[in-house]
Amino acid sequence: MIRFTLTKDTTVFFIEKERDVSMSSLYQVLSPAGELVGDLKGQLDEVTMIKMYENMVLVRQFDRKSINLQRQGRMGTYAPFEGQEASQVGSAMALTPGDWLFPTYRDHAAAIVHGQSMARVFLYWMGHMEGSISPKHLNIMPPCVPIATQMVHAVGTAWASKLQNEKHVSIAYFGDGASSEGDFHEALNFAGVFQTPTIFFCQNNGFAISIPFSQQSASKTIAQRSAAYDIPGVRIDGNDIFAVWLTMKEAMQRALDGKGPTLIEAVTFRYGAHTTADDPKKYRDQESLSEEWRKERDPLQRLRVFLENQGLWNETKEAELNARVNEQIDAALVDAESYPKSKPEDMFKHVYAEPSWMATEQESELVKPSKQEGIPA
Amino acid sequence: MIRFTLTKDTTVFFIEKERDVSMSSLYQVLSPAGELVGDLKGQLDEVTMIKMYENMVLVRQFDRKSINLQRQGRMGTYAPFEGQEASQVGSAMALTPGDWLFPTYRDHAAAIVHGQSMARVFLYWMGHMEGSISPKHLNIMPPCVPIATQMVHAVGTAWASKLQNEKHVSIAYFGDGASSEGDFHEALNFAGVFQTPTIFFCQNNGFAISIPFSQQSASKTIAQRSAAYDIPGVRIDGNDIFAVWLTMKEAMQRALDGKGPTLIEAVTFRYGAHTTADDPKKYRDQESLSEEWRKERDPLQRLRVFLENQGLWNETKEAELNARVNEQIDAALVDAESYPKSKPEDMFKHVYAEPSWMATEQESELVKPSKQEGIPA
Amino acid sequence: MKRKLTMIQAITEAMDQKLADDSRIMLLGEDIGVNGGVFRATEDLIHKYGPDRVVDTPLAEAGIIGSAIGLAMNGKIPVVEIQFLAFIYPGFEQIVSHAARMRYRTRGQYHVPMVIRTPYGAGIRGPELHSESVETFFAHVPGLKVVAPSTPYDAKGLLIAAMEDPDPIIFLEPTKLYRAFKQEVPEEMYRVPIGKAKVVQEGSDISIFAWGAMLRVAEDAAKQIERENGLSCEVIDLRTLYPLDRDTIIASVKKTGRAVVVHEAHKTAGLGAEIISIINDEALIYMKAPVKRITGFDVPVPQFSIEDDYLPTAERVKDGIMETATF
Amino acid sequence: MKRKLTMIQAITEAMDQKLADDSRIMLLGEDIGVNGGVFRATEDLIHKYGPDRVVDTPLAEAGIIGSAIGLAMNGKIPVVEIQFLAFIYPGFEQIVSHAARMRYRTRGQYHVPMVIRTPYGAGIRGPELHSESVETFFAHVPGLKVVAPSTPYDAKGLLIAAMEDPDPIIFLEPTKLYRAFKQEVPEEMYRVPIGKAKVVQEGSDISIFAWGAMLRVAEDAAKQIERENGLSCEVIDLRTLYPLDRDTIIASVKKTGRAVVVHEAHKTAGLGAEIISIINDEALIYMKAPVKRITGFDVPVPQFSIEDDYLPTAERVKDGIMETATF
Ligand SMILES: Cc1ncc(C[n+]2csc(CCOP(=O)(O)OP(=O)(O)O)c2C)c(N)n1
Ligand SMILES: Cc1ncc(C[n+]2csc(CCOP(=O)(O)OP(=O)(O)O)c2C)c(N)n1
Ligand SMILES: [Mg+2]
Ligand SMILES: [Mg+2]
Repeated sequence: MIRFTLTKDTTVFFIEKERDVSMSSLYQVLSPAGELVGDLKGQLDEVTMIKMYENMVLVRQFDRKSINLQRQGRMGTYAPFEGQEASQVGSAMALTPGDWLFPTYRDHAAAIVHGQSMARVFLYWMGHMEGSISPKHLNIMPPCVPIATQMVHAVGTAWASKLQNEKHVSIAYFGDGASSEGDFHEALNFAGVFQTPTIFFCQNNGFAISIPFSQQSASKTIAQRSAAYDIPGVRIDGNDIFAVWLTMKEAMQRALDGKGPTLIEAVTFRYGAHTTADDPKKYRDQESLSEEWRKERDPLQRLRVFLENQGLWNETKEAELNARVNEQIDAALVDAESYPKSKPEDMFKHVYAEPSWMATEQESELVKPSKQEGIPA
Repeated sequence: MIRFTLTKDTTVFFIEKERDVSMSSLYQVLSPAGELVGDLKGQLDEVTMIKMYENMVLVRQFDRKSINLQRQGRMGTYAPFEGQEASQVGSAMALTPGDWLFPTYRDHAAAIVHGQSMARVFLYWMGHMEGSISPKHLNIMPPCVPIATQMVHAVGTAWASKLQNEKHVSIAYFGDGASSEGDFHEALNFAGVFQTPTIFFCQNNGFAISIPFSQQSASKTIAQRSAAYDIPGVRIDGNDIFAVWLTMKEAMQRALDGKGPTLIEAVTFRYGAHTTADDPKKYRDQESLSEEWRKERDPLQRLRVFLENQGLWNETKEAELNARVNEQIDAALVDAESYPKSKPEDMFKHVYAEPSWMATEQESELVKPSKQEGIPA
Repeated sequence: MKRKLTMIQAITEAMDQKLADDSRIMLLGEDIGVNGGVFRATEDLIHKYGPDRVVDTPLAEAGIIGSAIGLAMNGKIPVVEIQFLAFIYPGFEQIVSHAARMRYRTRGQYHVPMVIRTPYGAGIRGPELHSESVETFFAHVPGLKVVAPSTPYDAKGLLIAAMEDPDPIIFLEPTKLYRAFKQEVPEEMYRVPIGKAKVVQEGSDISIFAWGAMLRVAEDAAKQIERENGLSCEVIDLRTLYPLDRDTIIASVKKTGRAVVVHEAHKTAGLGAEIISIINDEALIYMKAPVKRITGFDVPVPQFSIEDDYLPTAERVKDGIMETATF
Repeated sequence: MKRKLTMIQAITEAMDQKLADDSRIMLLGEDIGVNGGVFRATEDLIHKYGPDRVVDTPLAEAGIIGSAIGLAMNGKIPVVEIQFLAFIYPGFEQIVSHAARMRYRTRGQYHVPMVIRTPYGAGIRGPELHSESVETFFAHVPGLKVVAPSTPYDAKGLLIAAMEDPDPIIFLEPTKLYRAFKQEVPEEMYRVPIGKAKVVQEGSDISIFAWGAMLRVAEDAAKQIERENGLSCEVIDLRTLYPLDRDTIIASVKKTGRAVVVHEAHKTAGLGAEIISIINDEALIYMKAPVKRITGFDVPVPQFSIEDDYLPTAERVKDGIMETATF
């Protein structure tokens, strides 16, 4: 419960007296045990539920594959998202093709589900110059590296959609750590003022690299910050894909109805390292924490139990699915590894619409004419 | 009253349903009619009350004098504060000498009351190189020009005070417009995390140059943002010097007790232009707005009525006071105008502790040796 | 009858005409709406085009520039006003890490057609941080273009060209020249090409490179020197600071063999250094003397009572010319 | 038995010793506490000195740098770690408009003894924006000093000197060299003076100026050239980038008459231009050839699969040397 005291005789009125920040206070529809504890509002059909599960399995396998590829030296540093599948898959599945998606370096599950090719994502992590291209007719932005900076872009694209009467939302993914940056504040404030159809989707995975949220802010939640801008905010179970999807749909509807932005805090956890260059054992009780989340709140597990109970899923389907996604991932990897390598000259392209004289000249400095060139063939 | 709905069945819980943002909801002790409507908590004695009035008269005259000096070309562009005297004087009078004061370009009333010499303030607005020096044993920082940036400094100095076990607070003055900058957010969040003895003193004068607060944010108040950081916040009548002073004392006590920062939103109004280069008629109904505030909520007026009713003030005292402050201001102006002018060479000083070769050399480029130098005397 | 405008009027007209011409153009900034901008560059435009196209924003430069990036990627052409150059810093990350790189990162799929206009430079008795001239910060960022007009005519033509350019442009307006003089400015829309310097005055003995408010100082010095010493100065207004117009620079020094660069930015790592280096690269053997830099000093721009001593003067430029000429 | 350390170890030791030596020293940054920093520069220091002196901050660079300014003004000596150079931009305003100017504005009454350490440069297969080399941004700001070591020995000595310096210092650590090699490093505290370049190798035919990770590239090229072409190269590590050690630069080119500058920053408005200009100012008549710049290109640092092609190589430096030598 949230309460503020407001009296005339003590001057301080905005002190918060109590706030329930326990897991049980999160908006939840599907419990960790796979039971329906909330209302589906007649919106979630079986086909979608099965697709949710399939997508989560796909991206989890993709993630694990990527870690392996990095270990084998076939990819650069990689940022895994295992544990956050419900948040990313559920939110991305709520989108429609014309929406604008602003991922961070950890949101390729969302990008893939929205239509990014896995081969492209591999290329990105292989350091390829063409790793950030969006599929045509979709607006999947390059993964954003400088923390929180994409949040204001998602205000801008949404604002343009609104001005152009296009019925699209923009969604900015960001982390708990990102909520400390000034850009977080400026983005939410702008979105509030211009009532842009922007969804600020925070995956609060509890850590910004090594920093737990308790050290990131004295505030207990991120959702409560929506009140600072008089925009709606919500704190949900980010491992419950139904809650994520339903919340997104509601936020999207509000956005498209001209009622402006929403801040969603999806409480979740990354099971593994911040990136493959990180060692989580240095800063947290990695084993027990990770095990606790895996065992007690895993997003895939609870949906599988639910689907099985509904008679919508079984061992055979699971085996088939696993085979299928592995095949898809392998095919994507073949595509990525057989994709023409970036050439040194590529760096001189697309700096400007028309290359400057510097680029033209420097390109020739790089690509030296063959020493043989004077010798007639 | 502030209420949030929180239900399990609608996902959105942090939507605010109602908030009383009327004047009457502000914390107030001395009403515009000069009546005591709140508790003085046994803290405000008559001597202090009289001093408050005297200070407000002093700075109001100083402000008017400055505008005149600017018109006469004896000063550069000047930022007046008339209307905001209770906020600045009341807050500064609550401070003790070891506290750190971070003013903006509009907070010279606070600086003067805390001990800055009026001559120094004149020098600042005359573009003198020595206009930003603090009196010894006080920590009055140079007026901060880039909006909101001083707020994080006040976190740092307060943090150092805390680490060094010095019982001092740091106060950052800022405006309603400043609350939109990222630095506002980072400062409040840092102060919350490190529980620094910082007081964030916002003078919400309703406008950032031409932009009314209603266009600055979808939020109705600035004080409500304290909830985003789980720090105390308060919205007060910034034209009521008793409310300002008592709120400050409470915030200071909390800070010195190790209970961290406070956000104070003092609701007030600037009667005149943003600066002498500004024309408020361009963007607001200057006459009626200004008249309304002057007539109905003037900070000097209400205190004078109160003091007169208490038998602490009368016409004679008023006349004496006016004569005295004008004398003081005139003396300060003489000091400022007879102060040695900045010399071109001054710009090469204090860039580093030890001048770089560039400065040394360039200084000689500026201060050309006399053309006569080759000629023996 | 020819019509004369100040630079600020020319700038307003450029925006006015493009707003009318291209519905994608949007202006954003602090106090640019009803107030018409602190220098009145956007005077009345909100009344003509409405608050959706001339937008008073909250006081937050990262928010302004960052949301403008989003607007630009989604079909708009934002023209941002930053109140004074030093107040661009909160948006620096957005400019350097995003605006300048979006085309590159997406291999041309998305780009950021955006103009950031901002007054710059000293000499108007402004308070602290109202007088900076830090064009270097932007001329070191591949993906940006940097433009600085010195006349009303060029201001209008360059600003129109900037608003039609597909890449992000930092458009630096010399505060001191906003109302310093009037010049004939055609009523119709015209473009002054970005990337081209202008030979303001031909000459044979020495080349003087300048831009923005320093152009007039350079011209002054050149006139005096011609009168007093009979030296023929070629005065060149660079106009675009990134990418620099190397051909014009080199053609001039090959003719004169001597050069002075005048800028109000700090000397160290100012653009004077890049101009010297271009000459070093391409025309060293033509040079009869070191290129002389007459610049702002390596100190923070001082408070306004002595800001004129910080700025290059015709006197200092003349000394530089003579030093070079008599080397 | 002589002790050898990597650069990162030398940096850790410098901080460790100063933390022990001066109770005013405080470290601040993201993940520098229990995690020991993403490069482990602050490994274990939180355990030795506690969380009040080795502070894990929220993820907000303006907050970090801005509060460090306040700490510095009130008796502390903050040593800030920014995780990668490009992530300093959110704090750019705090550095340029405040840290660099506090002494100046208060006429020496307040000053900001602060060190901002940050890894910089390319070559470690980092993701986007982990490879920038934008020292120009800081070398154009009077009031700052900019330092960039190239060896473990210098890293320790320069960092200790920086922590004892009364003015704000941007301390650029070449990421690529953190663990590239070990070098003998004395156990005791020592200082390497800020503002002094180092002649790494004397020579008579050509001067090569470099810093950070480019120093090794320059040395490599010099060795190969001596072997292959018999040219004697003088290799100079500038170490301090602002203010530059003009005397050492000039003394060298007066001797050799030829010079090459190597840096990984973009060419235009890179510090190579300033070095050329200093030579132009002071030693032009000694020069037998244009000074050659071998630098990063005028493009955003590319994704890592081709970052090595962006960086100057010994091969490119050798070409530059030969071009200069045969001019
Ligand atoms: C401006 C900026 N500062 C620092 C970094 C380095 N960095 C990369 S990820 C990260 C932590 C982000 O935490 P959070 O926002 O919670 O997202 P998560 O990684 O948990 O998904 C940091 C500090 C950065 N990329 N950008
Ligand atoms: C970073 C920055 N952006 C813009 C400005 C220009 N500017 C000076 S005062 C001001 C309005 C400030 O409004 P507010 O914070 O409400 O303070 P007030 O002037 O009302 O006291 C603006 C936009 C600035 N000084 N710094
Ligand atoms: Mg996180
Ligand atoms: Mg205001």
